[in-house]
Amino acid sequence: MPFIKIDGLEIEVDEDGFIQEPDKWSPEVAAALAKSEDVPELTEAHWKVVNYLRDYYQQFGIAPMIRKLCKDTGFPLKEIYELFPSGPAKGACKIAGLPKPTGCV
Amino acid sequence: MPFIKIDGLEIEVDEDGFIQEPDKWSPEVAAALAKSEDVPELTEAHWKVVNYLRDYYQQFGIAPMIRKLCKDTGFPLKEIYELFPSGPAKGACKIAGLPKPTGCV
Amino acid sequence: MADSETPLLDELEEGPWPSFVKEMKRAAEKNEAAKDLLRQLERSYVDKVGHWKHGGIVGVKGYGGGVIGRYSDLPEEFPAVAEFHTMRVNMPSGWFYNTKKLRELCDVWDKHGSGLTNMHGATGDIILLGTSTDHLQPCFDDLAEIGFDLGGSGSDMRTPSCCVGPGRCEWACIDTLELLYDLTMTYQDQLHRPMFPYKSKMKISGCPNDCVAAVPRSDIAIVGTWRDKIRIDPVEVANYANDGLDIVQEVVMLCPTRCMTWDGKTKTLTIEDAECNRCMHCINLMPKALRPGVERGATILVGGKAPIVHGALLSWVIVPFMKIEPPYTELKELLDKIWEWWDENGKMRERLGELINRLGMRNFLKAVGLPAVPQMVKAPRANPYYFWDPEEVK
Amino acid sequence: MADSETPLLDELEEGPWPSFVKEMKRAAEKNEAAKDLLRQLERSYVDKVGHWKHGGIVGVKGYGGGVIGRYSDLPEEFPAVAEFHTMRVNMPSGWFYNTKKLRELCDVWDKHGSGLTNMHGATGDIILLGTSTDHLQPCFDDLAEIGFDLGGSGSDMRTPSCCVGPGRCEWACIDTLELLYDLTMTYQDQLHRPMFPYKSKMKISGCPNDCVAAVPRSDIAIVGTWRDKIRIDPVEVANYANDGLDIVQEVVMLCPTRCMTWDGKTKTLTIEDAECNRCMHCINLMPKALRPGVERGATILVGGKAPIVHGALLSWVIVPFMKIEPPYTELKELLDKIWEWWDENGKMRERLGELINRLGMRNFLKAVGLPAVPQMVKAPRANPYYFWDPEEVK
Amino acid sequence: MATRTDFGPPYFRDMLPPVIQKNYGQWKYHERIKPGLLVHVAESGDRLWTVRVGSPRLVSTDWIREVCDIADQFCDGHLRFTSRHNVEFLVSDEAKVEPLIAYLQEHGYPVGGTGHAITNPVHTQGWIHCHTPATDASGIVKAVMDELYEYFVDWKLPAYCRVSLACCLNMCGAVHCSDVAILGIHRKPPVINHDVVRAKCEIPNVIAACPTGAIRPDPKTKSLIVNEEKCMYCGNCYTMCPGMPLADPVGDGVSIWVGGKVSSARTPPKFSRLVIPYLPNNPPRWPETTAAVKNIIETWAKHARKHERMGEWIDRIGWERFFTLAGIEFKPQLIDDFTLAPETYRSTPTFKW
Amino acid sequence: MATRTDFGPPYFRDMLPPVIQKNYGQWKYHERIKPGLLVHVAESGDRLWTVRVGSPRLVSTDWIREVCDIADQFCDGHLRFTSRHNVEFLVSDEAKVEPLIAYLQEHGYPVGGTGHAITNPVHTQGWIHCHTPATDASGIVKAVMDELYEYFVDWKLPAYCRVSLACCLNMCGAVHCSDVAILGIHRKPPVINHDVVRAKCEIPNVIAACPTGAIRPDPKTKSLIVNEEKCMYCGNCYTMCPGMPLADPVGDGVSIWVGGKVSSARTPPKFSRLVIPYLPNNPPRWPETTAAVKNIIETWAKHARKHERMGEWIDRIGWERFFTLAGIEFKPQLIDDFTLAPETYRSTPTFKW
Ligand code: SRM
Ligand code: SRM
Ligand code: SRM
Ligand code: SRM
Ligand code: SF4
Ligand code: SF4
Ligand code: SF4
Ligand code: SF4
Ligand code: SF4
Ligand code: SF4
Ligand code: SF4
Ligand code: SF4
Repeated sequence: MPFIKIDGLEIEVDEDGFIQEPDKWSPEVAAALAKSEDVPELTEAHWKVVNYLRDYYQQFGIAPMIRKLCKDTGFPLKEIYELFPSGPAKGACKIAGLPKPTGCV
Repeated sequence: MPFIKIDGLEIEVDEDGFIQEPDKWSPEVAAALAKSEDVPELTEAHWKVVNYLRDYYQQFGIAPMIRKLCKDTGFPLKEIYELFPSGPAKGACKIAGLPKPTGCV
Repeated sequence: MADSETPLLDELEEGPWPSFVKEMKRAAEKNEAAKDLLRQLERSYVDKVGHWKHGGIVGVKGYGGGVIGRYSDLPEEFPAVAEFHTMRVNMPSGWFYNTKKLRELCDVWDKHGSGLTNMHGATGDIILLGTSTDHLQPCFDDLAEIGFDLGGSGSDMRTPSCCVGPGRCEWACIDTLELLYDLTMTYQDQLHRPMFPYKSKMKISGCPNDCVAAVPRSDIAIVGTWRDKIRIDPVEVANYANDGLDIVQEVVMLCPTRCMTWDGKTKTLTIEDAECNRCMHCINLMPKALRPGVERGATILVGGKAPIVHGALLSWVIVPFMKIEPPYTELKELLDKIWEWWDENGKMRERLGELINRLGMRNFLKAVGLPAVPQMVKAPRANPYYFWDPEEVK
Repeated sequence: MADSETPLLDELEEGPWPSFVKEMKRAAEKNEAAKDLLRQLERSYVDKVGHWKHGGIVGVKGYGGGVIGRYSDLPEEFPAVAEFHTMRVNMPSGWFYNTKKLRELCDVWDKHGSGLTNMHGATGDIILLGTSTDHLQPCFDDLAEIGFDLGGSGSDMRTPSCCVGPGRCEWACIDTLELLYDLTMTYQDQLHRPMFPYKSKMKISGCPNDCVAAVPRSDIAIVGTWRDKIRIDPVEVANYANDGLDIVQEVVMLCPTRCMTWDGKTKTLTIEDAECNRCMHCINLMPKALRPGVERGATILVGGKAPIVHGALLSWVIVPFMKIEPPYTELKELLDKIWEWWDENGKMRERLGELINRLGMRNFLKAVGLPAVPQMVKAPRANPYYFWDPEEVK
Repeated sequence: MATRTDFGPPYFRDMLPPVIQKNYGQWKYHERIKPGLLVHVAESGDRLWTVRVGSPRLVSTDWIREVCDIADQFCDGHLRFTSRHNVEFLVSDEAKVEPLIAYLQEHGYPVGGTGHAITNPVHTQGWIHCHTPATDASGIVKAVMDELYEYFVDWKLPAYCRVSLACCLNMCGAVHCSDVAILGIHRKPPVINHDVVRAKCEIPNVIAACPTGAIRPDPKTKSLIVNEEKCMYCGNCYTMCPGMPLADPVGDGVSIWVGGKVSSARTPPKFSRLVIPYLPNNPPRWPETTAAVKNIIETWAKHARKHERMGEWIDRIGWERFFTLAGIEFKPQLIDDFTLAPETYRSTPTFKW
Repeated sequence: MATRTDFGPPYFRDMLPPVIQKNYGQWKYHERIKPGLLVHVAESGDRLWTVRVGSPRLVSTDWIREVCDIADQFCDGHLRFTSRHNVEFLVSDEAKVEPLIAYLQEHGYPVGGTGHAITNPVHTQGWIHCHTPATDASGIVKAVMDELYEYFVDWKLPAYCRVSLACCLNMCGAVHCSDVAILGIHRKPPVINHDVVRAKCEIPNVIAACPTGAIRPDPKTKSLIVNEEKCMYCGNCYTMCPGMPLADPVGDGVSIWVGGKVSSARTPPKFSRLVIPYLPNNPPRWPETTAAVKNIIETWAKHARKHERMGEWIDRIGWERFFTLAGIEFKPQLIDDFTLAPETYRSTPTFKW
């Protein structure tokens, strides 16, 4: 299994770079993951999305549907892609430490 | 609305003789209702059925299905009719103070 | 007429079709309840709603069904129908009567009830329409005296019925009348003392014409059929043709399997017997010339019902062919197994067909011990969601 | 051969049908990944299970789909396919190519991937089979250079497809190729950035022969048809008859509406146009003699899909006839409304057809503003469970 | 005195006329001599004439006695009723056949209902005796049959035509497989009386009774809540619970269904299908309903081929065409949205205009 | 450097040969000259010959280049692929038609697949690239087509016959409407890895994914429980959650479905229906599967009338008869028990033995 390193800590990620132990997520981990997703810096806007995703996941045990994400954060999908070039699933969810979205590809 | 009288107390029943206020049921009421159902006396066997019905109703909010009644009380249907000549629905449920069985007639 | 109490209903005395209003008035002449029934009905015609209270549970000793309790919701206005229960009386097989029995029945009913009846109810019973609670037991006792017992109501086996069958029909492949009587007698307990999850209906037709509507209207339908081939009298076939029956257009072209050929020159009809599905159409058109085969029995179908709760169902073939001969052991064993499974698994108010749908036909067939055969289906499944017994998967 | 690494697969080089094993070997000669793919497949042939890990989510910048991530579950044994993602590349309308474009594509793929492809995937894309994560973006960039963009994957509009249509077929009632291109360009966002509850497929066929399987395989099927009558060239009809076509048996008798008559003497075919349902059968058999009418457009059907989750569905008529002409405004407005309703109401992984079933066709029709017409149904409802707008009930 | 129970119905064999006793199960063929008159011929050569007459079904004991008088006079005291409530006089003496028919016609008994005719509508209680009706039964049947009388007493139709009526969705008239069905419907959700619900209803059973899951418990009132958007007024909750009536003079009325059949002759049994979702209750003669039924039957009679039942005819021409020919407007309610709905949607661009 | 996005596929008009450019939308009629060869005639009189060849679909870039060479030589560099993965060489010069065909045949390209033939099976990834397969795709297709080759290159069938394959219930091969479909199936419930479920799965989505409601949360393990009695191995839970694999060498295999169609010619589209619920995975040539498919097709070819598709033939003769003629044993699994099951049950005593 590959790892990412943050402050000497090694965090296991899968081949796609999703962290394997959700408990180990931290803002620092997010920052580290961000780099792999072409997000050089996590701005306030990024955090809004990331926090929303985490809250939602905490509450419902699933990631929100995209439409909901856009509605609730106020970012149109276009902007989400500007923030996270690899998109909400591969980009934002990964940075937010959510499980890898499955299902329909 | 018709009434039945027990110890001076008047208890409202509907046309079919089912008591209208379930809270007013008491063993005495049962005995009074029994008479209208050709049950001269409530024996232990009768009480077994009556109590079973009341417990079941308390727990589930419905009367048990007949098969269940027979199984759980150990009385074959034949005997239930011997105990309550007008049968489990019209006889036993009435005496037990349950709501009038509805539905399929 | 200006001062009639029932101006709206009076209009229904007119017209060529026999009038139920006339009948009600006839009964009303002798009977107060019939009179109040008429008046209350007029009231419904004005209000456009019924005037009976919800429910009603009354009966006779030793029986859990057979009487439908009914109370007017306007008892002050129509006191004679304040209580107006109907009794469902089990009719004889095939609705055959002699006038003596019928007159006895009328006498009992005039004594205890409104004098109004339905000949018959939609399930088949004699419906004695309207009596009071205190007349129920005496009425029953008097009926018993003349040999009439009650039919079914509530969560029991309902009064089964059958077509006229061998009594008057040349196509009866089973003895519908005798079978009906036998089953009715065998299952008196199931008929009179409700113990199922819901009602269970049984109807018996002597052939696929299904003159008693068994397939759509009964949980258990027994429909006569044959297994060998249609018997042809070639001379009579030719006679029909000569008498103007257009055999090609009216028979051959309407045969669903197109298994017939007609040679116009020799006036010969040929049936490719293996392809005939025994739909009766050709026999229906030429009763003198064609007849069902001689190896006779019945197809058993289950699950038919009206729409409550999960939608109407037609009944479904579960036994393509069963010999039906006294003492009907095979049939009765099957009935017992079906009811047992339903009674054990059915939810409150869940008809047999609905239970089969909920638990799956495969579970039903396994429980009652019937093999899967293509005759059971119009077509195999189109979805890939099927099960395997872990045993089968090594 | 004794020392072949792939004895089982080798057997599939034999036989007349072109062999994919040969193709794999060809690629394997130049490419390690192709070689390991072959070896891993052989392993599957021995083990009788696949050897790919679950899932995989990789992609290129700005896109939410178009790449299917895949990792071997035996990366030590088959290191060259440890990462083996496929790219779905949007094909041109009607799968038309010139050799120049195809060669360019091959060059890009030899540079970045395994050299193996599917021409085409079941949805219609060019499938570039197998590359590693770090090649994805460069490969995309090189594809962009030669004008190939990615197709759909995930919960988006999937790459739509269409039949050859006016490119080569005389029956095309709509310009399938141009419409496909226009819609693909209009809905790039929906194609590349998943935002729906689940996938949404669209297919376009030029006539009811449905050569692109739009009705069973797409959430939104656009199928060409006409509203006036079949054009008949009587001379050519007679020619077909003379050339041995049995017009009665092969045409008239197979016409589903039986709206044709054939006069064998005059060799005249007549169609009762109002009864023709435009099934194409007669036209199919006599393309020189019969042609679709001239008032052309499309029937729109929705809801088709494979069995996951609630069972397979064929798509259903919602617009019997719509003119289909650039700029396709009416059609696009409808598509927008459909997606809007689905996106707003659909649960996660609920296809359009399943949502319509859950919320009711009536709600769907109301939401997208379409009137109920008999053309939408095979038959009206058989159950009495229907709704009324409180407004309608005074 | 213990009551005798479970002795069953009278044994039918005691009711059979001698000619049937003798030829029981030995019938060879029959002929339809004219409307209302059949003759069955036994292997033995014996013949049995049957004269069928329509009955209002809701009859007085006097009517039964009257019918008995006739049977005594012409049939040695033997008669039967049919599965559709007609009376059949069983005549074994050919000489009595015509006099019987003459007598019956003279006394207003409709002789007919056999063969390609409309026979007696199976129907139900309606306002006469039931607690859940959305319309009356006997009244509509009378009004309709007055209108269709000629089709009962004469052979003017291409095939069998079964008209049935049920006054609510329970469908006691088993209208679900009739050529033409008249069905009473409600159009308003139940009006809940919470006191009654609390005191008299088995709440879990009421909830389970709702086909669409529109009912849920209300912990606050200890009663129930109906999601009116999901309620399609089936009345099943009312059956289970007196606290949920839905009868209403404005909401209630009649719907029309066509194309069902029971027999397996030619084609398997078919369900009837909704073609008119609502017509008002308009007693005493329900003119809208009678007109609709007549129109449908006459449209069929005009266009169908011989032996082609309503549903068979429609299957041949297509439902689209039925609506044009019958001049009936297609309404959104006709599109199914219950559990098997997708089976009714059209999955092909082939249809008629 | 910002990447260019959303520029779309190459514009098809740039790909069309001149004869199509000129006669676009102006085709008048076509003729099927012989298997694999069509000619389309335009209003202008221009003609376009199409030569169709089968492809293994899973091809190397070298194969594509080879095909391009051929197109350069005979078609001025123009070709297309079909909706069923065949290659079509588009020839505008009549003189080149026969040489092209000769060349193709010589080089092992199967020329055919038009008209009343078996064409290329639509199929899927299988063990080549997918994570959910219950069988392989390309291997079975190759084995089956070797067996059916003569029906591709020749006209020996009564009508069109579409064979398709999908390696799992997702049915990417869209086999649900094929004359003959080969479908990979699992037969064992998922084996749950609770750690994976906990760490990687969106539990509510997994539960919702199960068509039969067989999955429920397990508060104890914070994972899931599968009610194995309700599981029919659809694999949908695995799609949602890597912790629930169900592939198994013994459990997995192939099922056979028949009678579907897509076109609306004569009859509307039909679903394929299960006739053989399980055949073992027997690589590399799946002999049981190839034999079953061949038997079904040849039985149909022998008995069907001209222009009668598999499903149309079966509708005419009845499914009972199909099983006798094809000599296939009827298994309990063939009886539907999913949501629309009642629509498949027989509601009439009429059937064949
Ligand atoms: C009297 C009769 C109508 C008639 O005028 O003929 C009748 C009357 C009633 N039926 Fe019925 N049913 C009658 C034959 C039928 C039939 C027809 C048949 O048996 O062939 C059906 C359709 C077939 C079937 O059973 O599915 C029928 C399907 C129902 C249903 C719906 C059952 C279902 O599963 O869909 C109900 C509702 C219920 O059981 O709660 C019902 C309920 C009722 C109740 C008891 C009303 C109720 O909800 O409590 C009616 C009592 C009316 C009254 O006050 O007298 N009745 N009922 C018929 C019985 C007479 C007889 O015994 O001969
Ligand atoms: C590549 C392709 C098969 C092929 O070899 O051609 C394919 C491959 C997959 N399909 Fe598919 N589907 C492909 C066409 C289809 C089709 C056919 C069509 O589009 O006409 C269908 C049936 C039509 C439909 O969509 O209903 C189809 C119905 C599914 C389904 C079931 C969807 C349903 O609603 O029933 C799934 C399951 C899912 O989405 O989770 C699925 C899922 C998948 C996944 C992503 C596996 C998964 O569960 O994650 C497969 C990825 C394989 C891989 O690793 O490469 N695929 N899939 C096809 C796409 C190629 C292309 O873009 O051209
Ligand atoms: C008397 C009765 C049976 C009984 O036990 O009471 C009966 C008696 C006969 N039926 Fe029937 N059928 C009777 C109800 C039915 C029913 C049930 C129903 O309507 O509810 C059906 C199914 C109707 C349906 O499909 O919807 C029925 C469908 C048939 C058929 C098939 C007709 C068809 O083409 O679909 C035949 C055959 C024929 O007449 O060609 C038939 C034939 C016959 C024959 C000719 C049988 C015979 O050889 O004696 C009898 C005289 C028919 C006639 O009316 O001309 N009988 N018959 C019933 C009379 C009802 C009535 O008073 O009108
Ligand atoms: C090239 C292609 C369209 C494309 O854009 O790629 C195509 C081309 C033609 N189809 Fe098709 N069909 C094509 C896939 C289909 C499909 C889709 C499928 O199989 O997945 C269907 C639906 C199949 C089904 O019903 O299951 C299809 C059903 C038809 C039919 C109706 C056949 C029937 O009787 O049911 C016709 C009419 C006919 O041939 O009589 C037809 C007719 C034609 C004609 C004659 C149209 C024309 O005038 O040019 C073309 C040559 C047919 C031939 O093969 O002899 N085409 N055709 C597809 C070739 C696939 C292949 O390589 O084999
Ligand atoms: S069902 Fe058959 S046997 Fe019975 S009366 Fe009708 S036609 Fe005769
Ligand atoms: S009984 Fe029906 S299927 Fe058999 S030959 Fe006669 S018409 Fe045809
Ligand atoms: S769908 Fe119709 S228009 Fe398109 S290629 Fe097929 S036959 Fe031609
Ligand atoms: S297109 Fe079909 S329905 Fe119309 S005439 Fe031709 S065969 Fe008949
Ligand atoms: S149909 Fe409804 S209203 Fe009529 S009798 Fe039956 S239950 Fe009562
Ligand atoms: S009337 Fe029917 S649908 Fe409405 S709440 Fe009652 S049971 Fe439910
Ligand atoms: S059918 Fe199943 S196994 Fe085959 S490619 Fe599609 S998803 Fe994968
Ligand atoms: S395999 Fe399918 S049926 Fe079985 S548990 Fe998973 S989702 Fe449910």
